Amino acid sequence: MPMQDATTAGGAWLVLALVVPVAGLLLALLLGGRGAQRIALLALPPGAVAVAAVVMHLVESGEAVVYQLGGWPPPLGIVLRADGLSAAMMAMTVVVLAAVALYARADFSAPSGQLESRRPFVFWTLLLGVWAALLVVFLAGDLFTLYVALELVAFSAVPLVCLDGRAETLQAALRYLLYALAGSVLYLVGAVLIYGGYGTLDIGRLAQAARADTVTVIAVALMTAGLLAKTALFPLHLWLPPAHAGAPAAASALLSGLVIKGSFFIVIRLWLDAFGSVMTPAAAQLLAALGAGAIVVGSVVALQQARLKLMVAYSTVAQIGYLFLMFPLVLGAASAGAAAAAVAGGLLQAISHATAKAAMFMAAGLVYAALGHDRVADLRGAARALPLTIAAFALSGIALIGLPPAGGFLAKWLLLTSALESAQWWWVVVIALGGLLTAAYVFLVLSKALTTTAEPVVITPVPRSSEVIVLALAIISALLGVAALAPLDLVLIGRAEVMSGAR
Amino acid sequence: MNSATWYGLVGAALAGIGLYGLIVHPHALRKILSFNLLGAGVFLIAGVVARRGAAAGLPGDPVLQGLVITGIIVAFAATALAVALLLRLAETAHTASLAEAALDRQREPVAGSDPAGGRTGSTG
Amino acid sequence: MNIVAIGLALDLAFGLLALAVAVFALRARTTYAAVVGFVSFGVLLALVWFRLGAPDVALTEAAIGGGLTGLLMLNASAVLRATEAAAAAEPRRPGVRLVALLAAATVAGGLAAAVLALPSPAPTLAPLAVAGAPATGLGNPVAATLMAFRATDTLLEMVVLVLALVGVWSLTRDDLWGGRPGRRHQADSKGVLVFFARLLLPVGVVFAVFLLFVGADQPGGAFQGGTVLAALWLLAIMARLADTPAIDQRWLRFWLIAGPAVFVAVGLAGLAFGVGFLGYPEPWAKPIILAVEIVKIVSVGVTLALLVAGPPMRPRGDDR
Amino acid sequence: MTPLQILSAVLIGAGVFFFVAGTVGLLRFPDTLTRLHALTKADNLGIGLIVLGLLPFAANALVALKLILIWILVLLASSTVSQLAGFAARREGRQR
Amino acid sequence: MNEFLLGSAVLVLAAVAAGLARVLRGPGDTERIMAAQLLGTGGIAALLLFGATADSTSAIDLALLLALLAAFAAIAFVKKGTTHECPGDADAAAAVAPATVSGPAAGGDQR
Repeated sequence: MPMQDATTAGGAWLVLALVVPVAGLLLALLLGGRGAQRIALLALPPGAVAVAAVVMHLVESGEAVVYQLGGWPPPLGIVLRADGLSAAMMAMTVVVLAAVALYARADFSAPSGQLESRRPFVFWTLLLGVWAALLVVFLAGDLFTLYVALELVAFSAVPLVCLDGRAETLQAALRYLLYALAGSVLYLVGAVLIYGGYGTLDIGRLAQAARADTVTVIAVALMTAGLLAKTALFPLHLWLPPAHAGAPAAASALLSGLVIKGSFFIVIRLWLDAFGSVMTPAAAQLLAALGAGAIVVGSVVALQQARLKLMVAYSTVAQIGYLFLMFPLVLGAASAGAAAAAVAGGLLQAISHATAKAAMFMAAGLVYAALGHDRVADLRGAARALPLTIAAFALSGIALIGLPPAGGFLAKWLLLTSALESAQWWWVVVIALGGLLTAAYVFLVLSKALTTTAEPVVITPVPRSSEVIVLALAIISALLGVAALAPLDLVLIGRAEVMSGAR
Repeated sequence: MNSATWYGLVGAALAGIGLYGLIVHPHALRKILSFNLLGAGVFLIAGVVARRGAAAGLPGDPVLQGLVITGIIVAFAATALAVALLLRLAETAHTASLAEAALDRQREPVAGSDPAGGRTGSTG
Repeated sequence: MNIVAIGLALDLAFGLLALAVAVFALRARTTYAAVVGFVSFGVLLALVWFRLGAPDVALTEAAIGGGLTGLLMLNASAVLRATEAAAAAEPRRPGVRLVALLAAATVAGGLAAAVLALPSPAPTLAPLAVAGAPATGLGNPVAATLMAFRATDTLLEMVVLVLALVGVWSLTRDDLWGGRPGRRHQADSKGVLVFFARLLLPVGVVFAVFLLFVGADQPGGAFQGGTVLAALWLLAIMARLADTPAIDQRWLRFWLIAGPAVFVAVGLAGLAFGVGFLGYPEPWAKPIILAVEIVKIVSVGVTLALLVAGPPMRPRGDDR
Repeated sequence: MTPLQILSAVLIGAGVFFFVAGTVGLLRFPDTLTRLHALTKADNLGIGLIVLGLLPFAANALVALKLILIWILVLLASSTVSQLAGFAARREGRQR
Repeated sequence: MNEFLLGSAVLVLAAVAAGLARVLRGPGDTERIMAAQLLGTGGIAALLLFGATADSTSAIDLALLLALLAAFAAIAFVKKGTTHECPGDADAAAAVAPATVSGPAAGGDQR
């Protein structure tokens, strides 16, 4: 079956979806001052419209939306390509970005009367950078474009870690950058070897030509290793907790919610799309075993944290593990239905974690701002003082644990059924254990926060609007399970040809 | 063995040398330098792959050569960002080490310092 | 001795030299010595790229690896001298060394195996690129790759540069935002350096422009030319013939974004006029590409130079 | 071989000789300033003689111009660097 | 003739490669600078000789670029490597700080 790489109806929307944040970033830099914030907020509606248009075209045609850049067909040229996975991730990105941007207005508004100040300018510019970078990740149909996208992600994310300039955060940022750079170089050399083996970097063409030869195996191994370092999958997770916990809350939400999903998404492209036909279930078991290690180690260490933000960061380490459970379930699936369920489950887990973790980090930031500390042991009375924020924390906790009707529940349900169907019962144990451990640290926080104290807790007031936004995002994450019933089909649009070309 | 293959092996060795230095060197500037050696090895392998694709009267595959140019410039930008981070770290904490213990050794006691970071962090 | 044999001997020697210098840069006692080794390594690599039939890459590597990266690292190693003793005194961790050795050996071994296993005849896009180049009006297929076949990658790369610069700037203190990057240089107006800079600047600018225009049909182009411009600007700054601009200057911001912005503008125009995003209507392809390249060379030059100059370190008023 | 080629060969050979001599000096001479002296011989004379030897083969005037420009640039660079390095070496010595 | 030109290039490169031992041995940073400078010049010579064998203008252009930047790198060595000031400035030399930077914050000490 020939690969679709001509421009389809609605293809131009892919370009526009990408141009909005890129143009916003350039304008923000040019105008500076208060302009950066205004442009970031103004860019969100048109960006959302472009993404919505892509989703509509996708649903309407039932096929991937493709745009051939410059009119040069692959392998010489490159295409933008949106399938169901990219559409779902793009939609999630815009939602989380909007929530973070609205929340960050309180922390990063440029003081009036000053020409331009550092923190707001950098934050809003890099927010647009993260946006642009992730859209390239989700839309790129070429392994080298994905490399440039990885660098865009890293350069947008790293300075966010050390916005406040403390030594700890500078060190965390530098460590993060070095991990990220090593990761992208390993990815790049893998891509180069693929080029040497196949003469193309186009994912669709690779899916049809894939062979299980020496070059391919080594190249994919190197690329995967690089991507895992960037995604912070156990045991390459050491850079993540200090970086994500040390950043300002709005930045942490971007980093934990969105940024790590970028490199994860490329793992999906590599393992399920480009080389899905030659990947063995045994290799996927190894990947998922690392995921299981992440779930156990991350959760146990999270339980021991005295600081709320560090606990939330270690929770990210654990939740990343879940994302990798999908690979053996897809590649070792007994039926097409089981494979589809596993893909949908993995993707839903990514989306659910993005919304829940962004809400949780922002809630933790509000707690810190109100109480002046984030020591878990001293959270007594917080629920009475900050009812909306603690409610948001609880709801996002429910999403992480995977209780119905949260998206996390549906994600784990899909993964569980897929695991049972393909008789990989050991992943059932891991999923259940992880859920219990997550419940343990979420309840640890909530039980402290819900304890009443004799005298009222003195707090610094936080903006009510911030609390409402965080709660709204948390509600989304907690209700994602209901809303996600329909999009399950969306996820599979445009993937049939990639996956059948694969199988 | 022809020249291209030989340079490919050199590139592989360079990548190994760079990765080793990146992991073991305690001084962050040496880590950054090692990253550049790693990058050089990787680009060299790309050059070899391009050279093997010599055809149509060209001495190498121009598409891959173009990608290498992009890669070299991106790697330079990465180096500049890393160096700037390192200089700021050294200015703030008087260390160029990535070990967390190095901060404690160098730190003068600062009243009210806040290791976890808050909603907005403590701005100077 | 025939030419092929001499060439092979040369390649063997280049490879061994590059490895020796790399090992030296890894093991040198002082960081400064390691950096000097690294700069020599850059020159060697440029020669290797030439031997590999990639003169475009050789120009890039010579300008970046031997020039800008060297300056950046030398600067840093001088500033960081005082931190070296502490780093050297850190306890050695044999476990880490073992892991590093295993990782490095695995990666190097894997790469070597992959290089030896690459298929023959090698797949290549050279014929397609040669066939496609005339439609772009460019005789240099590498330039056609960067400006036409994969123009979107190039656009994104320009965005990467801009983002990296924002990241570098973000590392200043709050009160110095809007100030001038880098420390103030001192140079005697009648000194050797100033004399040298005055002579070199015009020659260098001409050469950069030459690289830009020749790049359409021969090795060269806006990236290489822009790197040369960046180096020259930095030289002028070191000789105090110029100073770094305050980072909130409007003209500076304009030139920083001009390169990627003109790409986006041309892309959107293509979209509007039906030739597609970053597609060029055939008779005008070359003039459009050349116009983009002219903007790009300035943009690249300004961005790269400021990446080397670092975050603002002096208030805006600190000029002469 | 034509007389011109022989002349070229002699000039290039002499250039190579100065490179070798410069290296030997750099390796064997006793102190920094004498080593600097040896280095400038390689830079100035080595390149100069090789450029002279290659000039007759220049395909066109532009190439010839570039060859001469390269020589001038190297001369300029080496004299600047040797001055600066000399100052630096003297100061380094004073502090030792 | 081509054999002669290539052979000459090999000899020049062999010579400057031997000079690289200075980079490794030192003892002073000035020696390292000189060896690096010599490598640059040798590389230029070799490129010119290659260019003559292959009649390649790109070799000459590359040599021109190296010639332009060889000095640039060496100035960076001298200016940044040994002191904070430009050593060519006689008046500044008297008041110059010791060669080793005293504090790690030296990068910002001018502000």
